Amino acid sequence: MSVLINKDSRVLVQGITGREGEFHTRQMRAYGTQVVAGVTPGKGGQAVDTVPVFDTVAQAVKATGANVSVIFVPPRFAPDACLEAADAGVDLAVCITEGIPINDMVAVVAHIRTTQTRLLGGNCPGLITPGECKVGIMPGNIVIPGPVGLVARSGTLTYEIVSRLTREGLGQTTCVGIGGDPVPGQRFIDVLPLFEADPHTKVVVMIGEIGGTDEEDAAEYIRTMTKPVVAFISGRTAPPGKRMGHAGAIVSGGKGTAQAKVEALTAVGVPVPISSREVPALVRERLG
Amino acid sequence: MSVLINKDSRVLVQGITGREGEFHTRQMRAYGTQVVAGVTPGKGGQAVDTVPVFDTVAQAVKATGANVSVIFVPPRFAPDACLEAADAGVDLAVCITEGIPINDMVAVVAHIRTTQTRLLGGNCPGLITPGECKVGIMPGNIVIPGPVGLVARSGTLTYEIVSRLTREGLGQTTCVGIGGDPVPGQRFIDVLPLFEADPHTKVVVMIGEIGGTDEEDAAEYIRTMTKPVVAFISGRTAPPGKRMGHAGAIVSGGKGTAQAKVEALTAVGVPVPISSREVPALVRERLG
Amino acid sequence: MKIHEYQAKQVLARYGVPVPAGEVATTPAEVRAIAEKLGKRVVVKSQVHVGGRGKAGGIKLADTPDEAEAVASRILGMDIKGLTVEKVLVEEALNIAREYYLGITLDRGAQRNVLMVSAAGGVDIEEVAAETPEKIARVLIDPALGLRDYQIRDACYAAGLDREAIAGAGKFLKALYQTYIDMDCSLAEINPLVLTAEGTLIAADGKINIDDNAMYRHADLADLAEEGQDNPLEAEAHRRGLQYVYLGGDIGIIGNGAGLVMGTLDEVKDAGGTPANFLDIGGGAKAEVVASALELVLMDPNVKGVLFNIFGGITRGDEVARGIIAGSARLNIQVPIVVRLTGTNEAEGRALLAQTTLVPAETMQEAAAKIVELARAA
Amino acid sequence: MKIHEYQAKQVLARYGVPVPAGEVATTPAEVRAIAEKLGKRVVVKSQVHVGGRGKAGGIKLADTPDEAEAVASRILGMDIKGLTVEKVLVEEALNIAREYYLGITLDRGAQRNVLMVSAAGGVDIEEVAAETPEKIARVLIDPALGLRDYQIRDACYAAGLDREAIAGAGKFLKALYQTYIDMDCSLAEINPLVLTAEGTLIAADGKINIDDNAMYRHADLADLAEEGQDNPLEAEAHRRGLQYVYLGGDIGIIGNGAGLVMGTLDEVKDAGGTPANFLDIGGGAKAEVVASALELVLMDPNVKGVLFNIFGGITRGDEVARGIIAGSARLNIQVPIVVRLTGTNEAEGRALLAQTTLVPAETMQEAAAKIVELARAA
Repeated sequence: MSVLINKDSRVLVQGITGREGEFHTRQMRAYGTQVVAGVTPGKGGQAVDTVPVFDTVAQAVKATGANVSVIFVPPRFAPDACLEAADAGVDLAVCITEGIPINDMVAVVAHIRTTQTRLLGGNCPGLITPGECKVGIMPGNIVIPGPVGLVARSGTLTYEIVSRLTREGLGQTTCVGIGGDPVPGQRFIDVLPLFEADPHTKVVVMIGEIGGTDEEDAAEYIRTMTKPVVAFISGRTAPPGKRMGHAGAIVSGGKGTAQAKVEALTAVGVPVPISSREVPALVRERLG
Repeated sequence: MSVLINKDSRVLVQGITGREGEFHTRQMRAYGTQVVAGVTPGKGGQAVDTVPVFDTVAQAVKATGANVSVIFVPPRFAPDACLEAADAGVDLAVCITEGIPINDMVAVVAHIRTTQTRLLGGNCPGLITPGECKVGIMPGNIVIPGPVGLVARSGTLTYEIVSRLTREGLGQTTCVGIGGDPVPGQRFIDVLPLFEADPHTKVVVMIGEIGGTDEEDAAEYIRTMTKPVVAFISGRTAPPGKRMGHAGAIVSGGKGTAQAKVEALTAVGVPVPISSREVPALVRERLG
Repeated sequence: MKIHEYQAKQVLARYGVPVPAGEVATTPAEVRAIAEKLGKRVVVKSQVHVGGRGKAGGIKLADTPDEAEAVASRILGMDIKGLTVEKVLVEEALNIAREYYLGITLDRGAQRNVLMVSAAGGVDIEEVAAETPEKIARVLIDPALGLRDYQIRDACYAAGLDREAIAGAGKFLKALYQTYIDMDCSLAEINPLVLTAEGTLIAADGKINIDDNAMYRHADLADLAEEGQDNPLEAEAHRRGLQYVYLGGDIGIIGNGAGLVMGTLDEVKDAGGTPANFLDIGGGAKAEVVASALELVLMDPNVKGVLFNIFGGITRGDEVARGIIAGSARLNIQVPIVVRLTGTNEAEGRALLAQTTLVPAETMQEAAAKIVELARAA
Repeated sequence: MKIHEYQAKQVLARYGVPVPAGEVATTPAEVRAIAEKLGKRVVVKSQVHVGGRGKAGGIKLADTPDEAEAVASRILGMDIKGLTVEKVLVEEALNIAREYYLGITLDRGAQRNVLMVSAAGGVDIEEVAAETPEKIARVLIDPALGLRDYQIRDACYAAGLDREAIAGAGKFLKALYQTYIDMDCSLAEINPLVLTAEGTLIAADGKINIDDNAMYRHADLADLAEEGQDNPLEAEAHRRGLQYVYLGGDIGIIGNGAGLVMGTLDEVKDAGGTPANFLDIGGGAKAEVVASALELVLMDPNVKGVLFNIFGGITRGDEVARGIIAGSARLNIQVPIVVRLTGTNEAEGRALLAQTTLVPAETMQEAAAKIVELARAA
């Protein structure tokens, strides 16, 4: 059916009274997401779009049974917000915030990996289970339910590929945006096993980019998967040593090149087309 | 037969070239312990009592297969030494060092509990499996092999009770000194399950003292044990709010009193004699 | 190690905690001068390491410098729970609207430091903890992450602090935590944190205990260390590097190992005696340490007899006996001394003791009975 | 953010790292004066953000002030890999016995920072890493524990540093780690750490990159931030708050989202074009941001055409189109602009574009082909 979120997910919004938090709360509710609580310290007792606001995540979870939290707070408060969500015991914390210092996330991710909470992001667009639940900022109108599991590092490039899949009738179980930061809460190897275990996912699309070795690590895991995977890697022509925006897409020391990623993936039988246009056809082939 | 250490334990001494380290290396070897390596940074390549010295624990473990480390380094270097032992992957690290700052141990113990290594101490006398292996500073001549498992917070009081058991022919599987520091690597509840699981241990003697709630926590665990336990608590008459030496034996806020401990233990069927003299008879009764 | 309220406030002020204007004084005249300088209603607070100063009359308000001087002359020299007041802190009096408790200490069971916040401040927090524990919000601090802002909020909201105080209280808690960590504290408290009628927050009282084991990192605090010992004998023990606790009875107790010494206290009590002290000389029992320990115990004029209880361990019993004999020989001993020696070579040790006026004993219980009897006879 | 060698050394010196005596200069006369002051053999080092300065002739020794001046006049103004040398660092020359490498950076795979030590210092460490990785000892740093002394020893012994250097190297590594953490670095290196013929250790070169995301914690470094941009267009982009990377081709690329922009670069290359830049305007595409981005791209005199590739997402396509139209209308545009717009309300957006001179395209591929063709024709 889906991974991580579904129609029963009870979502809490950290930073709900901020501009982004409020806007996307409305968007998520419009999509049908059960947004059960918001948190802004000092604004407990207020409401946003009829959603009750609490002073702390612990209070909100206790009062509403929220099990997923989405974080829209400024970068300097985001590490604390991630830890607060984990401490309150939500199953999934989705950090949309862009621009969190790397060393802050090194500490946060190391800690949260020791807890029962899964962290997605920071600097990620969130995730969506078409027709059921949307957590984050992915546009809801480009997805439809179907058999494709999608996991991606980039945001808008993913939207592009997803909307193409959708137009060609290839719906999705869940689309997961892990974000492009150097130290993400979830990597490809954290999300792929979820799709492997989800009975409704028949094919997985993985959208990577230059930098880091997540795609290479994923290739090792894909070798053991029973489900087919189609991949796309952006940044084939980017010059080495240049950081491409906040995405942290950077190639250095001969590691993290598009070539290395494509080779690792094709070596385990994953097609990696030159153009993202070709993704739907490759998916359709594998759906049989 | 024993818990934690036995005749096959391969022991490494951190701080082997120091006065204490060297003295107790000789004592341990005289008892028959396999001391296979020592570590003192900068003194790699030397030897102490024919034991080879290495610069790092990692090197020593790699070269000698040591699986138990005993730490005799000054308090300011001891936290690092504990972490080094854990990082090198020994099964058991025994920290004899007295006087380590509490907050240092809060961090060290929290970390080592996430590893495969068990930390005993600091400020502990170590442990001994009679006739097989002695790690630390317990006098070897007061123990004999037998069916009694012993775990204790205090040092000399324990020697007193052990030697009394020995004189009365009540030998021991292993005697474990967890030390009296406020944040010990092993608490009663960490060691009791080892005796519960050891087929040769028939009765357990637990020697506690005022301060903290380790004895109360142990009582909860003892409720589930199949083996009989005899306890002794020192400090019944100590005034509250007074710290009794480095041992950290202190009673505060109505918690940690001898009375509370005795009550908790007797409530789960553990006899707690007024005088330590009575321990052997109680043990003998339970051996049946 | 305990430090005085005025010292704790100086430390907290360095971390940005607002504290009342004030100064410490040792004479009524100084108190008057400080009150004049402050130019408003003041509070005169005895500086002794004990709780319940207020109830004992050790804290008084004064409207005028005259009154401050008068109050101080009553407080200075006062005896509070056995401690003589030698210093007072003279501070501006606050218009108290609400009083909160903020504290950090070690939670031994959790093996972590714990932040505690309560809206029931200004009173004995141990009483609150015992009687209405739900009034204290507690959050454990992960050493890897430190005290996080969200934990501060969790604690303040859970404790039911007034909303107008919550934002401001965070600053105090951050400073308190930073103090706790930087200074290697075993306890750091602000009690009460006062919300004034004017709506500002201020630390009206502070308490800091420092981990003795960490003193090597705080050479600058060595002066405070000695002053931190209330009892002159404990101060002397600190100078001598001995683990000594004054207990007020008449039987001096010396042993090696805290557990063994505590066990000995228990036996002496059971035998009908009253221990004068706890003294752990640690391992080895070298002659000079034994002498120093014995000398210290005998500085207590109430001591009518001394009990040594030593477990030989790796150090042989005969060596220990020689240490005790040599150590006691240096002093002109007027009271009975019972020595109970066990462990390795205890027979040889007892043989040596037999040639002295020291009274040997076989067991702890026998030793306790003997010293109680001898002291009573003396 | 990159900072220059001389700035990195100033930072390291604040953390107690010994660095050679020296000063920075912008003219040969200044270089002469510094060399005279140093009074010994000097090294004149170009300050540009690029590796291989030595091979390119950007680092020279000089025995006398005359020679230093002469050398400096050759280095200042020199072009190294497209960068003009505007500053040189003039330092005392060292008697080098051995050269080591010390570095800390993020290991993305491990999600931890990693300490690297090598006895093969003084050369391009990436080359060492690629060809003889066993010559670099690596230890991962647990964020909860920081870099521990034993890890420093592990790394130094494993790297095979000379024994006489190991004790001393620890101080450098501790300082390097403290710098890395305090300054929110993404890279901190000392390369080479020189063991001099006299037996002392000194940081002969240092490199520090600072995490842009953490700049809010380092207001004092704002000046360096701008200087850290080698390329004048990148410096201008930094001032405008735009994510711009200069790439040297003739097709300007603007899009929203790094992945999408990179994908666009790939398509343009595949279509036979050469991207002039990477420019990610992020979400929203408001008129003022679009105008600012377009203006910046057109400051590059080589740009012969611009490609917009925008995914509407939650923001509707017609709004994005209006943003682009309004933004471009403010500028006097002389080059062709192709706009590829997709996502929500893309049809309405394209309808709006149809009324302008902006060239619409349906797909990325079509857009890439069109702009390459139009730019070639221009």
